[in-house]
Amino acid sequence: MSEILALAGENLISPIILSFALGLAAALARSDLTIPEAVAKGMSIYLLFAIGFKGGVAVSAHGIDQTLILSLLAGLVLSFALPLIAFALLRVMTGLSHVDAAAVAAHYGSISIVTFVAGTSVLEGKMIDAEGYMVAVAAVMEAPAILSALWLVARSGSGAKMDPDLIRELMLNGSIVLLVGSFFIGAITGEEGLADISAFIVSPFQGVLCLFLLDMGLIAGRGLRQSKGVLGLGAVGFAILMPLVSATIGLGVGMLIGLSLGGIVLLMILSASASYIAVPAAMRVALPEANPSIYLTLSLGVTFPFNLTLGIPLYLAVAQSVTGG
Amino acid sequence: MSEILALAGENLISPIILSFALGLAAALARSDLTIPEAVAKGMSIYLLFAIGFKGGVAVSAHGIDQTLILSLLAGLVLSFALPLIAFALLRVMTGLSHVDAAAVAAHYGSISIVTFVAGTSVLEGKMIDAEGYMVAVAAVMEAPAILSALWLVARSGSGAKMDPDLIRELMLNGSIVLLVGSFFIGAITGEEGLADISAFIVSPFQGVLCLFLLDMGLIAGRGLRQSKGVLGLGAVGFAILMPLVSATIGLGVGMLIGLSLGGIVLLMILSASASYIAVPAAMRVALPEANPSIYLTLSLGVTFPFNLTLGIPLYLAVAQSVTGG
Amino acid sequence: MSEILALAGENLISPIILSFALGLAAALARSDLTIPEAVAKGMSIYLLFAIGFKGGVAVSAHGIDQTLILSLLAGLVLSFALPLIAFALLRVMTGLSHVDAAAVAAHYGSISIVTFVAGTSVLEGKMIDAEGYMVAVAAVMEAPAILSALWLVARSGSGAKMDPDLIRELMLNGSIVLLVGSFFIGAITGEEGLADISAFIVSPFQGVLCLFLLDMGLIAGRGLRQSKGVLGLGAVGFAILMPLVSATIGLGVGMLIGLSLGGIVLLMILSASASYIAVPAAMRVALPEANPSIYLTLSLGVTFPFNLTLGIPLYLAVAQSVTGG
Amino acid sequence: METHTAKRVEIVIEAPLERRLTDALTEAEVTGFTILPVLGGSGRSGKWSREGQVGRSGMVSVVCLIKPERLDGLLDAAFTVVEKHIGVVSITDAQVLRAERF
Amino acid sequence: METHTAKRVEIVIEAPLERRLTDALTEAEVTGFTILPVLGGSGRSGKWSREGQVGRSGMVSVVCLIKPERLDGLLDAAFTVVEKHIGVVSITDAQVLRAERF
Amino acid sequence: METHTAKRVEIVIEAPLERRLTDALTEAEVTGFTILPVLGGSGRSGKWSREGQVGRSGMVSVVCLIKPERLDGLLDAAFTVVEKHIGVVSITDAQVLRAERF
Ligand SMILES: Nc1ncnc2c1ncn2[C@@H]1O[C@H](COP(=O)(O)O)[C@@H](O)[C@H]1O
Ligand SMILES: Nc1ncnc2c1ncn2[C@@H]1O[C@H](COP(=O)(O)O)[C@@H](O)[C@H]1O
Ligand SMILES: Nc1ncnc2c1ncn2[C@@H]1O[C@H](COP(=O)(O)O)[C@@H](O)[C@H]1O
Ligand code: NA
Ligand code: NA
Ligand code: NA
Repeated sequence: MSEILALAGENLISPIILSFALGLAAALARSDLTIPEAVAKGMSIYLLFAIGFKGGVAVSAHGIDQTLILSLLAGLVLSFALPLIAFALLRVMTGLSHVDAAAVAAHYGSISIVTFVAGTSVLEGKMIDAEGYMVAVAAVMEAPAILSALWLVARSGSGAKMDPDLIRELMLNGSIVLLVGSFFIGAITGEEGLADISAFIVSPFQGVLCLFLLDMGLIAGRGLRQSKGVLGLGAVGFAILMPLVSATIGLGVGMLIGLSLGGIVLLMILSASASYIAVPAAMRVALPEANPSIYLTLSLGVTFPFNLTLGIPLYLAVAQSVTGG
Repeated sequence: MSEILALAGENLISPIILSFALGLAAALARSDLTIPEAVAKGMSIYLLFAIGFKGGVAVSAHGIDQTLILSLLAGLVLSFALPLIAFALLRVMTGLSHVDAAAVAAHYGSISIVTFVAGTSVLEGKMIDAEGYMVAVAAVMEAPAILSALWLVARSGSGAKMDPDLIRELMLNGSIVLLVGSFFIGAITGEEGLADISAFIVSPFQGVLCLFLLDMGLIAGRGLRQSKGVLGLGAVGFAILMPLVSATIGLGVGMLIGLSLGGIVLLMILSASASYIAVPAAMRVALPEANPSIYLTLSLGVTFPFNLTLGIPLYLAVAQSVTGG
Repeated sequence: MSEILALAGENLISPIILSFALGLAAALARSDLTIPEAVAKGMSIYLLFAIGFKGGVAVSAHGIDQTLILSLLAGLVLSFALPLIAFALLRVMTGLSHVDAAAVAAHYGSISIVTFVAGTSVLEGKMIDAEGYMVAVAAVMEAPAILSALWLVARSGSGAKMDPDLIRELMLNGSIVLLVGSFFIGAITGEEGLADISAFIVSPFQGVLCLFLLDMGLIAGRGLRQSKGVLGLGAVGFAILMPLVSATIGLGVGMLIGLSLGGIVLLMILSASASYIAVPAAMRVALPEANPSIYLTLSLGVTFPFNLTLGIPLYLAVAQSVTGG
Repeated sequence: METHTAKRVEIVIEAPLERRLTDALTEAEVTGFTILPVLGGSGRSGKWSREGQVGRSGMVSVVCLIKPERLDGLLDAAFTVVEKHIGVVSITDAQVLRAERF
Repeated sequence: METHTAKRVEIVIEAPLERRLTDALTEAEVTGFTILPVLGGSGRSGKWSREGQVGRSGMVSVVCLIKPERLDGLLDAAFTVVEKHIGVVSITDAQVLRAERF
Repeated sequence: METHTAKRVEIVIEAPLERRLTDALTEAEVTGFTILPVLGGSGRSGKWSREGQVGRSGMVSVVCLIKPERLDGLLDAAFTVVEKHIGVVSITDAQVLRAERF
């Protein structure tokens, strides 16, 4: 336990976490510091491209191992199933309406790719290898949770209509396409391709991540300030309990399908993280009655910082002690 | 021949071509993946600055050789002459109106700097040197084609007026100024200047080019989708035949004036490529009656992808076998 | 003296100065070259983050030396006092109104962080170390000058109201927060943190600075063109004399408090430079009657280019001969 | 210069619904519109600003100039999309040049 | 479709004053407005364009739809901020859908 | 608060023509205007969106508030530029504060 805390403490003083903290503090202090939307989007494209590409190169180097299909399936099942657990917890812990609870649940079944990226870079810092195809698992986990949430609402009779276009939009969502596309480019061009562009996608990666997390901190901080009083204690409790529950399930599933230590940690992180880009946009279309400030504040304002600072080192430490890795 | 195809195949699996293909595929599949306009413009400024600077440094290192003036003149003549050939071909191969044909012809006399950049990086990958001043030739070839096209229209009596400001605008167009300006900065500061900033303009260059071509793929794909049915087979045939014709002429001219193998290939690429930035903007001002979706679809939707994937390796292979280089 | 000129000449042919000159020339020639606002803002965030971080790392490496507090105090005093001198000079040298003179004075008491960054990179090029905490001094010098200027106006009875929010806004201004925040991140994570992200914040720094100064040149050139005839000779003379006066004061203060050669030069640069971002925005709120084209043209159109090209090498040469360093 | 009577309709709507709105307009044969970016705003659902957003969020403003007799068709089409969502619809009397164009 | 009479007020103002304007509006209980970016313009204080700007400068356009009877309150609130500054205020008659919304 | 009658003219025009339009306006002594960015649109020449553009393309919206008696001069000036090009011109009745300003 004390080892876990030491690890978490160590993690907290890395430039990326401190950059996030700086953004959070600046926003809470009402500084006018902002990163232009276009630049933030540019950085997220860079990060997705780099992480996908490197995952592809790793697969091309180590080969496709047997657990690939199992991992993708596991991701699919987790993304479908976690919202149901989240929904049940929300109904017990909070007074949220049926629709709001379903919308929040969708976010927790889906994933936050930035949390995943931060996890990857912590693993790299500790020289722990992970299966390259975990980025494909991340892509697979983005959308199914939304279907579960819509089913939860439809079941209750309130007329959530499944917009025929929405499914296609979700599957061809920019982040998924970029992540999967660059994964294939990496897999096809391999180490040689990586050599061409590693000065772009490998060396400056951590630095870009710092500025990106600075922006995430600013956004999360502004969100928190604007939604002061929207959330009860139950909801905040949920946003911390749920990632712990999900990570535990991710741990079990990861061990079951035989992932490496790094792969297990990444699956825990994917399970524990909550979406704040793709799912909110989808919810505005499919469940406009749900209140955006509830689900955004929980996923971006509470769960994201929690995972980034305490969650990731905790999941790593737990996975290490459980697998003896 | 089979060697040429092998080379083309090899070229096709580089990260930059695959990134372009990813963008194209994403747009055709109607993904919402987009790169913000500001970021795309930022990358193009980076690429122009880097390519100009490196050209200048090369000139400062190898000295100005005798063919410099000849090359600039050749570029000028080619840019004036190619539109006439293009226009004749268009009148034969397509049913385009006089004005539309002239507008298309202007694009094919001018150049695509991105195609040039992609060509440069293929040459670098094969360790083939080229004259540094080819970037100045590229700059020289941007505008004259527009004058030829306006002359073609004026000749036919339909009142295309040569806006007095337009010439100045064309000559001081942002891309030309940046390319030529950074060329001079590179020539003045030389290897020492390059040492200062090579971690910025050399190492990450290929990676930035990937993301830039991803965006070009997205734009080309969206353009193709929107202009479905606008173009007849004749026009598409023109957009593939014309670069072959131009490249052949470029080959002859390049050999005549005594360029190196690399220089010849770059002159072929410049001749074969068609503008899709400067010329379309000029056409909106000078020939508003011409239909933009025709010229944009041909240059950006057909010729650009053709040159990028098949054209460049083909021109290189042909130049190698003809010069025995 | 001839040594000083030689040094200045040498400085003039660096890529960063030539990039600035290119921008200036392009804007004066009315080229449409522009760098998107979002990209320019992104680059300025990058530069502030990098310079702050590196300053912090330097402090963590060399330790906090005794002069730290003295330097911060000196910065504070200079920023409060320089506007008074500037105001007196303006009243003597120009016919500006009381309010306009006060507004201009505010700019010259505050600082230009880009000039500071350019100075840092000249020092680095000459392998001259400077106190890492000079970035904190820069931050301290940003706002006080505004209070002096408002006091100058209030004293004259014309009702300049000190907006209660303005002070907070000034102190938590984005640039200050980013500079100070990244300084602390650098100080906390030290060499280890730097190792993580130096491929991002160290290696490409000079190159990014080139593009950023290209943009500054464009903006300064456009400003100069638009404000042709706004300024008399007296005002232009002030904009060159004032930095020389301030740098001399900075030199004396720097020697008094015992800064190193590098630190002295940076304090001279900070004193000599004039704000063109934070102060103009504050003036629009606090002194709307003051004419923005006067203060912007002087600080951005005259003093900034002067410092960048002639000022910095001059201050360095003077400091070297005075300190015998 | 000759002008023609028209209605200017301005619809402020969430960005994720933009495509659905323009599709609905096109279906109602409203093929002339212009889309403007929005930096921020305030309404019944609170204040927001582009700076505090991630991803595809935010709003856009869609402006349509239309013949008065076709206004109701447009409003019906727009309403089906805007109905349950955040946003406002306003209408102004206007004149346009070149009536053949709309 | 039923519509309701309203006023559409458009205020073009310097960006550094945006927050002060929206605060004044909020204080005057005008809680519905939309902020649009501005690329450039020209007026008594000359021409400007976003390209020639550094930092937080430039202008924004704030659009408010408001019940006619509340127009004067809005204009008073806006005027205190706009008064000494660069900018213009214009008012148009409009109709809005969903009056409960504003 | 006292207001003055004015016309609000809105011209949506291709970006490469922006400078030509503002020059024509300035020549016609229309020195007050505001330029807004446009994200996309649809008209007789089809649909377009900023995302599908390269380079200087796209459109902008130019808004002028002008004294009613000067409207015709403005429209004539604008028309020479807009004439052969893609774009629309619309006019609305408006009121402005601070008439000395325009
Ligand atoms: N009265 C109004 N005037 C102008 N814009 C408004 C008004 N009410 C709402 N809006 C815009 O519509 C968005 C959503 O409004 P609402 O649905 O009321 O939260 C706001 O963020 C504003 O951008
Ligand atoms: N008559 C007008 N019509 C439209 N916009 C105007 C007008 N006058 C001024 N503006 C806008 O308000 C800004 C400042 O105007 P001014 O205070 O007159 O310099 C200009 O840059 C324009 O963006
Ligand atoms: N009826 C309309 N209402 C609003 N904007 C329009 C209308 N017609 C055209 N536009 C705008 O003007 C551009 C060019 O129109 P057009 O010349 O008809 O192709 C379109 O892309 C729209 O941005
Ligand atoms: Na999850
Ligand atoms: Na060509
Ligand atoms: Na100063």
